[in-house]
This record gives sequence, C-alpha cells and structure tokens, in this order.
Amino acid sequence: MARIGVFICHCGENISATVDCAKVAEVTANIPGVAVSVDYKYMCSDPGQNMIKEYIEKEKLTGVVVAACSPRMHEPTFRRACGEAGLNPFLCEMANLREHCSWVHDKNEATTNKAIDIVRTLVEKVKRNEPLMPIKVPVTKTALVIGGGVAGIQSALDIANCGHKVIMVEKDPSIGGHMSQLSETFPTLDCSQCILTPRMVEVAQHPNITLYTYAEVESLDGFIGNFKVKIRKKAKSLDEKLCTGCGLCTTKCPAKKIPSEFDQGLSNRTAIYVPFPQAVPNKPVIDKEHCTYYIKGKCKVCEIVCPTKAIRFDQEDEIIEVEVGALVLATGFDIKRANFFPEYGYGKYKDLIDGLQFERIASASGPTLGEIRRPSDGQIPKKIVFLACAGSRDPAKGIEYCSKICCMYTAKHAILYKHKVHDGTAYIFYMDIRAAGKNYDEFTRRAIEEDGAKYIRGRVSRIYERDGKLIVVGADTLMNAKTVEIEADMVVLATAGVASPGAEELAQKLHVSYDQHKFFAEAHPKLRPVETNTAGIFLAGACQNVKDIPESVAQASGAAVKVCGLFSNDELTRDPSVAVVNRTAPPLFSTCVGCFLCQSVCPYQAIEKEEIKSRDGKILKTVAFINPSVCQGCGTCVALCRSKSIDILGYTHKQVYAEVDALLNTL
Amino acid sequence: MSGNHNHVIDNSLAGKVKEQTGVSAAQCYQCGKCSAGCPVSEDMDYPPSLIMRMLQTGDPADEEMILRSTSIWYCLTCEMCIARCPMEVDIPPMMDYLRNESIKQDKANPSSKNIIRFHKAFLDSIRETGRLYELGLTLDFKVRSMKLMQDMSIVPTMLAKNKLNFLPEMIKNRRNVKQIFQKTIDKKEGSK
Amino acid sequence: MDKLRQKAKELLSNNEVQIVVGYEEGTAGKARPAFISSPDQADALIYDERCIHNLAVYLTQHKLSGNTKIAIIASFPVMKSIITLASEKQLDENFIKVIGISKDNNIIEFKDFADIERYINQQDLTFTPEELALIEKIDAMSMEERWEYWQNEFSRCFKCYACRSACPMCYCTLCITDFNQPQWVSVPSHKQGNFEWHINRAMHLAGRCIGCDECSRACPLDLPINLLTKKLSMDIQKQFGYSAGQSLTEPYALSTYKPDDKETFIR
Amino acid sequence: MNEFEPKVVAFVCNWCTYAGADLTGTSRIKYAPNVKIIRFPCTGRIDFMLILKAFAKGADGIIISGCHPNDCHYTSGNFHAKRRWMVFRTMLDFLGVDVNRITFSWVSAAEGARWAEIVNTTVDGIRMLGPYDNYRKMVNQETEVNNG
Amino acid sequence: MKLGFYPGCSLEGMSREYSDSVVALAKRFDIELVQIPDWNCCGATAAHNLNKELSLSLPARNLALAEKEGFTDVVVPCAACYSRFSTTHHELMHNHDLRHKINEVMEMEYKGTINTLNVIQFIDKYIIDKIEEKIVKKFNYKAACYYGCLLVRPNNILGFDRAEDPQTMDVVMRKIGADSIDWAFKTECCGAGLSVSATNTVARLSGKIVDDAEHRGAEVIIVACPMCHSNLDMRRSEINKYLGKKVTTPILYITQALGLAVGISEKELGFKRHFVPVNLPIKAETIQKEEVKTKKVEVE
Repeated sequence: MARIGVFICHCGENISATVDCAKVAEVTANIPGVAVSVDYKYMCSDPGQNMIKEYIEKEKLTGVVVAACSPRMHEPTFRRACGEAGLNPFLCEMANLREHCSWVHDKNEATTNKAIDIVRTLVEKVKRNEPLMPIKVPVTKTALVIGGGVAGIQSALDIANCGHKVIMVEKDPSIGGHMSQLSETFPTLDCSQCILTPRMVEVAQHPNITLYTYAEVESLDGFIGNFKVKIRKKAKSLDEKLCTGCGLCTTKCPAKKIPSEFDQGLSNRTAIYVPFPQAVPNKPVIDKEHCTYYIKGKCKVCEIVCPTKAIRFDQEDEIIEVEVGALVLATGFDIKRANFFPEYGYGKYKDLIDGLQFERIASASGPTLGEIRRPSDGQIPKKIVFLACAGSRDPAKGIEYCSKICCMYTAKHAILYKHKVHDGTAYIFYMDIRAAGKNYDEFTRRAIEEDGAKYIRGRVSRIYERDGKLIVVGADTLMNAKTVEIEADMVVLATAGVASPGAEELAQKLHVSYDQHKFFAEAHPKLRPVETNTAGIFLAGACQNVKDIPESVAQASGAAVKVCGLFSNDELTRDPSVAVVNRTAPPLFSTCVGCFLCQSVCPYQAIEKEEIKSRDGKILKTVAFINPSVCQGCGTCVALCRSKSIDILGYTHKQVYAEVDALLNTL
Repeated sequence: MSGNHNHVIDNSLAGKVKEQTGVSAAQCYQCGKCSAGCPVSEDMDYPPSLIMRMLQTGDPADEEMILRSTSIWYCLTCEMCIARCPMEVDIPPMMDYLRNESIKQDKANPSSKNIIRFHKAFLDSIRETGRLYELGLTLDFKVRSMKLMQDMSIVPTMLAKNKLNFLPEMIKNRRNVKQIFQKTIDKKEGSK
Repeated sequence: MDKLRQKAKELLSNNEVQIVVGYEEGTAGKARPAFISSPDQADALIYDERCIHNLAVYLTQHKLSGNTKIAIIASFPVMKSIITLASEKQLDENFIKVIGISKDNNIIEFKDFADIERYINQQDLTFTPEELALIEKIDAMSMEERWEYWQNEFSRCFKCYACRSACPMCYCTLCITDFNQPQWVSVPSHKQGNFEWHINRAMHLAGRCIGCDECSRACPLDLPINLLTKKLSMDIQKQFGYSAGQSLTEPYALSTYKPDDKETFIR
Repeated sequence: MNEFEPKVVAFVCNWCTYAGADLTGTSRIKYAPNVKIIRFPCTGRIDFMLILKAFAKGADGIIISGCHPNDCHYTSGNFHAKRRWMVFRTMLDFLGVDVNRITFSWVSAAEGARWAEIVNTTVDGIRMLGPYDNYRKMVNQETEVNNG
Repeated sequence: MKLGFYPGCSLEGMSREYSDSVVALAKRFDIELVQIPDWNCCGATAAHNLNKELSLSLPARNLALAEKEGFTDVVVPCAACYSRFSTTHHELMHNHDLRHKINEVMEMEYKGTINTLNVIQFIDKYIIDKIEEKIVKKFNYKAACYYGCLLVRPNNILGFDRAEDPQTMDVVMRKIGADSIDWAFKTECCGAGLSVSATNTVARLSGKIVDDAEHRGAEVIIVACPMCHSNLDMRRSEINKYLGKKVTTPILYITQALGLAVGISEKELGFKRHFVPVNLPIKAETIQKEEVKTKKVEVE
C-alpha cells in the first residue's frame, strides 16, 4: 500500500492568496494512499525541506507530492531533498499550484477545487512512479567548431588552450571569414587583417586543433558528450603535403576571369586559387566549376608547372567521421546584395555597391590597393552617398529587424573616405544612429564633427544614373521633409545583414532550432544566450543574429567556456526518463513483434534491433531495443507502438492513464 | 498572437483613418521616403511624411491643419509613396479619406478650391450626362474658378484639332447614373 | 488450374517448400484455405473467383518456427499484404515462395519480393467506385447522423475478434485488447468497449490496411468496418501520398513526416 | 439549474506549452479555471486513446498543445504528432465524434498570453456546444452488454 | 474575334486618336472591339477624391454591363480608367459587404468575371506574336517608353509588370524595330488630373519627363494613357516655358507606333490631332539586333 506525503506550499501569499491551502491539505489527506498532507508557508525554505525529510522518515513515505510552483522551477530542489532523506528522487513529483492555478485564477471555490484536483492527479501519478537511477554517459572531450571566422577562431583557440582537442571545419578554402575582408575596424580603426591574421596562423599551428578547410558537415548523430559527425572534405584537387604554396600555378592558370568571392566580385581570380594573400592554409584549391580541365577535359597547365607535382585532378570528395562531445556553431552571416532594391536600379549601376564591397575598395589588400576608386571607370568619387538601413527595418523589400552593425560601419566608411579623399564629401542618409557600445557614439560624433560627414535624416526614394552620375533623391525629415537631390559619383548601400545561405539546412542537419530569419535560436533569450535547445551544441557570433566583432568574440569565448565546463567531467548524468521495450516471460520474451515502425520515428536513431537467442545461439525473436544513453525521452515511439510494447519511464502508460482518470473523476 | 482582445476606441483623426481605411499612422517611422518620392511634395504645405507625423501626434490642432492643408488636394494618387514605403503604409486611401473628411467638415483649403471646383465640375458633367463633357467641363470650371482667360489660349487649338466635342455625349440610362450619385456622394453633401 | 497444381506438385516433390497454402473445395460450394504438404494432395488445389480469402494471414503464424518453407498462392491482395508484412520485417524471403495469380488467372513467377513490388506498382490501385460511394454516403451525413450510424453498427458487435484474426496485418502476439494495465479497451462488448475496439483497430491499421475487406467478410454480423480503414487509407493517400502494400522500403506514413504537411485545424 | 461549466483537459508538452502556461502565470494573465493540465515530455508522446479516455471519463473538451513547427525540443516530435492528429481527427470525424471539442494548438514558451487565449476561446466554444452527452450516453450504457 | 471595349470619356473626346488607333490596330489583326453598351464615365480622380463609394460604383456599373454582355476580356486603353476598373474589381472581390453595398447602389450585380486588359496587356495577349509578319516598315527610332503611374501602381493590385523600371512596353517596341532607351522617368508622375487646375505643377512634372527623354536622345516618347499624352503633348508650351527651351520630341500612343509599323496611315492614326507635330525623320530600314536585347530583358 502506497504511503504518499502531500506538502502544500503557500509560497508566501502567492498561492494562499487565491487558494485555500488548508482546505487543500484537509481534502487531499483523505485520498486513498495519502499518509500525510500538510501545508506550509515556504516549502522551498530550509525548514520546509526539513519538514518533508522528517515526514519521509517518520511516516515511511513511498512517494512525495510537493504542491507549490512549477516543476520547471523547483523540481530539482525537492527531488534532492527527498534523495537526502533516503527516498528515490524520482518518487517525488510537483503539483503546479502557482503558475497553473493561483496566479491565473481569482480567489474562489473553483480555484481551490482545481488545486485539489491537481494534487489528486499527481498523487495518483506518484503512486505509480518507479524509483529510477540517473543514466551516466561518458564524455568525448573533443569539440567541433563549425565555421572559421573570428568567432570560430576565438572559440577554437579558447577551448584548445584549455587543453582540449578541437576540430575546426570551414567551408571556404581559407579561414578568416568576413573579418579578413574588412579594411579597418570600428571604433578604433585598427587594421582588421593585422589583428586577425596572427590568430588564423595560431589556429593552423595549434597542437590541439585539427583544421579542415574546404569542408562541410554532412550529418550529425548522437547526443551531448557523444556526437558522431560526418565531415565532407571537398576535393581540393591538390596533395597538400606536397604543395609548398609557392603560388606558381595560380599565376599560370589560363582561366583568369572568375569574379573573386573575397573581393566581392570587384576583382578576378584564377580557377586554381588562394582566396587572398594571407590565407590559412596558404595553399590553392581548384574551383571545378571554372577550371578549363574539368570543363573541357584538357589544360592541366597547373600540373605541368607545379614544381612538386602536387596537383591531383582525380582527387574526390572524402567523408571522414569524427566523434566529438560538443559543437560550437560559428557559421556567421551574409549581407543582402545591392540588387534587391527596385528603386535603386536592381543593382544595374556599377557604382552602386554594398558595404562589404566598399570594405574591399578601402582595404590596402583590395582591388584598388586601398585607393577609393569607383568600379565603373576607376575615377576617385568626389561626392559619395552612404545609405544606412538599406534593406534593414524594411518589411516591404528587406527584413524587419535592425542589422545593428550598419550605423557603425557606415560612420567608419565615411571616416575612411575622408581620410583618403580629402576634398570629397560624404553624405549619409540615415533614420536613427544606433551607436550603443563602448566608444561607439563618440565614433559617430567624430565622423560628423571632425571628418565632416554630412548626415541627412531621411530615406532615399530612388537612385538613377544620368551622365555618369548617380542621382540620389532623398528627403531631409529634419527640414520639413524637403526633397534632397544629390549628384553622386558613387553610392554605398549599408545592406542588411542576413543569415548565411546554408544556415537552415545546417540547422536541420544538427537538430537545432532557428528563427523565421534562419538565424540559429538560443535556448533562452536572456539566460541561455549561447546554448541551443539541443544539449551540447553552442552558438558563437553572427549565426545567432548579426553581431559586430567584439560581440562575436565575447560570445565565442562564452561558448568556449560552456564547452570546457562540459568537458570538465568525465561522465554526464542524464535524466533517466527514457523509453524502454518491455520484456515478458518466454516464449514471448517481449510483446514487441519487431515491426520496427518505431525506428523511423525516433529523432535520435536510438532504436536498434535486438536478437533474443536460445542457449544454442539460435535466434528466437528479433525485437526493438532502445539505447538508453541515446534516447532523449520524447516518447514519440511510445505513442506509435500498437502493442504498447514501449513505455517511457516517468510518463508510463499507467501513470498518464491514472492522471487522466484522477483528474476527470472529480472534475 | 496575443490574447488581448479589448478594443480601444480611438476618436483621434488617426483612429478614424485606421477604422475607415485600415491604414495605421502608428506604423510610420518617419523615414521620409514618401516625401522624397512624392512628385508634388514641394507644392504641398506638408509633405506626406509630415501628414503622417501630424496624425501621430493626435493633437487636434495638427488634425485641423491636416484637413485644412493643400497637401491632401495636391496628392495625385500616383501611388509612388506606397510603392516605396518600407512599412507599406498605404497613404493614397488615407488621402482619399482625408479629402472626404475635409469636404464633409467644410474645411477644404481655399487655395485648393480650384482643384475641388474642377473635381465637382467634372462630377456634375457625369451626373447629368453619364459621361464627361470636356468642353462643358473646361468652361464650367473656368466660370467657377473665375479664371476665364487661363487656358482659353489652347481651347481654339483644341477645337481646331477637334479635340473637344461641341455637344455633350449622353448615355441612355442616365437615371441609373443619377441615382448612383444620389445614393453615394449626394447623400452626404449636395453639390451646387 | 492444372498449371497451379503442377507447380505445387513440383515445389513439394523437389522439396523446395514443405507446405503450399492455397484454396480447396469447402462445404456449401464455398472455397476454403488449404494447406498441402505432399505432392499427392496437390490436386485438391483450386483457384477461381470464390477464392477470396486473404491467405497472407497464415504467413505470420509460422514466425517463431522459422524453418518450414511455405509456398503461397497469391492473389493481388495477398501480394500487397506480403509487401506490407515484409516492409514490417515480418517475413523471411528465404522461407516464402510466392505463386502469384494475375487478374486473368495466370501464374506469375516471382523471383523475390522486389519482383512483387515491381508487379504491384504496374497495377492501378485506385479505389473502386462502390467503395468511394459508400464512404461518400457517410461523409455526406451530418455529424449526428454519422454518430448514430456507427453507434448502431457497433452496438451489434459482440467482440468475437474475427476481424482481427482474419486480418494479415493484425499479427501482434499481444493485442492492445489483452492489455489491462491500464485497460485501454474496455473488455465487455458494450457500446463503449466496441467503440474503443474499432477505433483502435482502425488506427492501428491506418495506412497499413491494403484493402482486402477480409475483416468485414469475416464478420459474422457483416459490420462495414472495412470502411473505417478504407477511409483512412484514402485520407492518408490524399494527404501524404502513401498507400500500403506498394513499397518494401518507403517509410510507413505514420512513422515519418514532412515539415510542410498541410493541416487546417491546428491553431 | 446552474450554468454548465465545461470540463476541459489539456495535454501539453513540457518544453513549449507547459512553459508557456507557466509564463501565463508569471505574467498574471487570468483564464478560465475549467482547464486542467497534464504534462507530457512531447506532443509525440500523447496517445490518441487518452483523448477517448478523457471523453469517456467525462471531459467536454480537450486541448492538445505543443511546440511550433521547427521548435520541438526533440526536433520532430510535434511533426509526428501533427500527422497522427491529422489521421485521428479524420477517424473521429468519420465516426461522428465532435471534433470541434478538441483544440489542437502550437503555443511556445514565450506565448503566455496566447495560452490564456487558447484556453478561454476553447472553454467558451465548449460552453456553446454544451456537455458532451452523446459520448456520455454511450459510456453509461455499460449495462446492455451484447451477448450475440 | 470580338472583345469588350471601354474607350472612356477622353478617348471619345480629347484623345479620339488613341481610340481610333487602338481600333484600327485591332482590326488589322481581325479583332473587333465592341463597346460596352451604354457605358458611363469611370469617375476618374475626381470621384475617389471626393467620395469612395461613388468612385467604386461608377466603374462597377461598367463592369456589370460588360458582364451582362457576356464579355470576359475587356480592353481599357485609358490607364486611368484601367486603374479605376482594376482597383474596383479588387476591392469588390476582397470585401463581400462592400460588393453587396455597391451592387445595391447601382441596382445591378457584378459577379467579378471580367478581366480588364490595359492596352499593353491587350497587345501582349492578342497581337505581339503575330506582329512580325505584319510589319511593313520597321519603327526604327530611339523611343522612350513612358508608363506613368496608373499602369504599374499599385503593383500589388494591378500585378502588371514591375513597379520600378518596367519593361513590357519596351519589349513590344523592340519587336517593331525601335531602340527603346533606358531612361529615368518611366514611372514618374506627369501631373495627371491637375492638368487644368494646377497647370504649373503639371508643367514642372511633365517637363522633367520630357527633358530626360530628350536628353537621352529619344526621338519619340511612347505613352499608353490619354492623360499622360495630353500633359506631355497639349501642355508642351507650358513645359517649354518651364524648361526654358523648345523641346520638339513628339508623343505617340503605343498603338499609333504599332499602327505605323503595320502600315496604317498617319491620317487614320490621327497624328494631326497632336499639338506637337509628329514629323519623324525618314530612316533607312536598318534592322538592329534588338531581338537579342529583347531576350536579355526579363520582366518579373
């Protein structure tokens, strides 16, 4: 016979204000199997917890129901208390009288009755609870960092420096990400590559870091501490061990007219190429789409000129499988191209470019070697117009959110421009200047006060070309919204930051959730900003939402700490609420008939085949087996099984049925 | 999404606009793109974005200024504003409503009387004949606006190139058209 | 028919199989299932329009003793049943020889299940007008009428479970009706019990039913319970483009999903 | 005879809707007390028989609620649930069960207000429909056992 | 073949040449344009400036009449009328109560079966494929296609071409051998309804348009709207005053240009009626490689 203890909490006034706790205690005391039912002001307080412990011992309780706040709040607290009193923690359940009752209903009988029903329901459940033991799983102390931008680099280095192994996967031929494309960085104006390149090299040389460039994650199995990842190493058509990175091949390659991704199409590259001089690794790959040999079947110039015979045309993609304990997603962001704005000419004007293109133009390593020259005719623009919010805060044609970084980099662009074109004028159309950050507002003020950037508060209605000039028609909302028409030599759109193209597909591969803009979703907007909803997978940088460098780096270190925290124990204990396939006496062995329809519903591939053999090894029956260390306890298989052969601990058929029963018999 | 159903009765002009046309002035974040693109904003006393702003303030004085403005009469309904508005605030129907209101409350801007006179003359021509009688319209308008001389220069040429009919075109079922007028515009304010 | 007997004889005599499952003359001019274990009995085999029982139901009963080789005379529904059972890992290809019978009563040789799969996919699988008409009739009723209709039908059921035993897909060794902790299906054959049983039966066969109608045929009270599973089959075919007995590999409609499954009722 | 008070049971998933209902509480949004919540790990765990049993035990209405598509804590439990409900709903409708008494909804952990709305609209809806006598009748006829 | 036809007031009056050219062109392709019996004015700007219901009822009456007559496609060459028709159709189809009300007002029922075609859509659907074989003289001039407002906006209702830098007219013109130029004022407003009441504004707006076209070497401006035409043509003296120079670029209706190409006489096309004399330079028949260009232009 069950001996359940019911402990009703007033939560100060929070519950007792609308629920008659004394009455709840009095009524529930008479539920069959309830040995004791008491109410108390603060159950979660030490005296409260001690009271529970004392009753457990005194009354030899076989189960405990704490009727207080949401289990999401204090379930761990009370289960620990029960454990300390020698009662298996999983024999303790919580009845949610606060969030689900006292706070959402008025003070009246109905509310008290509902409270009673809730308690009764949980009592009936607890009667059927089984003692459970937490599941222990080992932790593979290797981290996978996806993305080799500044965030990925930071995470990788932090984790590696804590002495853990790191595998970094980068889809491009070189790490460095967007930051390596930038000219100078706000608000300090120090050279982007000068501060980044050393870090890139450090990654390449770090004994704890294995770097796979030109590679992508193919699939992910397993669970926190024990992930299995398939990585596709795209064929570089190159034997990296032999290649010395002399670069001869890239100079000789005949296919020279391929728009350079790194220079945002402002310059050309060859088919066998190194994205940029400071690339890590500084070894070429062959871009099969454009390589004359792969297209026409002949050429092989690179192979001929290569002094170390490192070219491998027959090389194929390679799938490697690695085991890791945690993942850091640092896949970064992308920007909208300048061609999505009808009223700005659908991108048909050469001298209307996006912010990233301007970075390249302003960058010493860029196509103009740092001189501000416009793409169409290489002239130095004397009048340049910057458009903030180009696509941001624009539900009609862009995205509704604020891309956050544009205000700052636009100010930076204006400053850089003025530093290079002293007699030029920079106009900036803006809606608000969002410069909340350390030394940020000072920076924009500097652009206005010292470098004389002409800020005009208003949006631009349209841009059209006339006699080699771009006519920019905007309004000045601080001047009675009067029309402003500027004959510009060049226009830079601070286009919106968006999720990187592959984000959605990757999220689905990794089972992490993402928002409507395809940015990866954090587990909690405030308190768990670097975790995802999938345990063991963490976020770093702009793949979560557009971020500037300091933010990205900070979050990257945060993610690193989460990983190291996880790696600090050899074993993880997991909630034992997992699904199990029943066993019965021979000749049945199990009611499972082995149709294995459950296999494909399992999101975690936790369901395997188990062969029941006789002593002489003859297979008597094949039934489903659910790997408890893989199962996450969703119970989707349970509801599917026709013969009810699967059950899930903590939410067993008996328990939930009893709950429904108890709840309604009294309703 | 949210379960908040309680309706706030908003008696401001902006409230009425929203109720009548579904256009929410609150959506406008004053980027000025409409004013920038509006072909006649420089003729207006308040460019479109300013009208939006004045609606947002909800200050009766501002609302008064809107209804008495020339802006609402200069608006050509060329739809450029909505074509480019990032927030898709549908200004043209709002302008239509403001014009209707301005007339109802008899606040139409004197200097815009021409435009209104023209519209009225235009409609009168239709009310009577079912179609537009351009010569009649032009003369009628000139008479109403006391601008007899202006445009008279081109009338002869128009006649020469027989761009104007001497006799109005008439449709058969004029009754039908007349009663359409009676049930709509004339129901509210009869036009003299 | 001779060809059929001939085939059976040779299979048994050169011991390719130990049992041939087919049909023989039954009482009252009916055909009944036959289990031929020696060549000389093979002449008892018949095959004509009276042979409508879905023999596939017997295939799963040898599961535990997996060492007798069976040959089975397979009409179209039987073939579909075999594919479904195979896709649910219930059949061992090495122990089952399928002697297919085409619509024009010719023997079809299948070298393996995949072969059957191919054959089935050449046939057209749309529902017959009669079936559609019946279901439309019920769909056309008001909710109340439908309720009354089925309440009446079910009220006659006395839970003999003939429907269950006749159905090749009902092969669970322990049926949910035998499950008493908790008692998912009330035992007595009162309205609730019957209602719960038939809903369970239908749901468990949802998208697995191959539409042989054996259930209603087996029912001593001729309850139109085949309509329940049929309705679901149609719905599932419409919604998810899945129909049972067509593929050995395609995942069962209810153990997979598409993110863009179109529903109209979720708020 | 006093006004009919609907009995509504809510089967919700632990990660989205249960948390959402918690938020309703923390934001002190009031809703009808007629609803009582039973917590499941995931909508994928909810057995269709529980719905029948709830009706059998006297529920007038039922709410089933979980994570929005793509938000499932177990990535796809809600998608599987969705398919099942699509089929099960067809079944119930075909049998003449009043499917309007079952509310299916997605309520995220952030949608406290929405939970209150779902509950209130459901309860109001059921109040219109009245007690589920049909089902009750069927259940209470336990006496007339059919002996063939 | 017979199609419904709504000329509208201007085409019966000021812009009869437009109407004539449309009909003549159609005739060339064995299409008879049948006027909607007893049609009335669409109310134009005046109506919706002063009263919403009136502005819906007037076009609705025509739609209803057309429906009664059993038309499905109705050709509405006047861009203003076209816009009023489309808007009315859209509003009535998306708001049942409103539809009910308007039906009640005009004591007729509009079911919503009419498909309004502007002149370009008409050409696109019934003429363009057959035009090449009918061309007798290539219209090989530098042409600036002017769309104005009402043809492309509001885009979500009309769903015709794209709101900015539209292309359909250009495609048509290239088909008949014209070199349709890329210019900046394709969809800027000409001043429309203010023609008589605020002439200075019209001079300014139309002035900018004419100026840009001329500046980019257009030999002719192609329009598809009587209002645009009268503002760019009839108001030329005011325009020239505003621009402070004499711009002689003629304004042709697209149907006039097409008519010319398929050999309809200038008289029949009513060139005489224009204020700005239409004297196009005589050119040798040089077939440009326009077809190639045409391919490149994709219209969304």
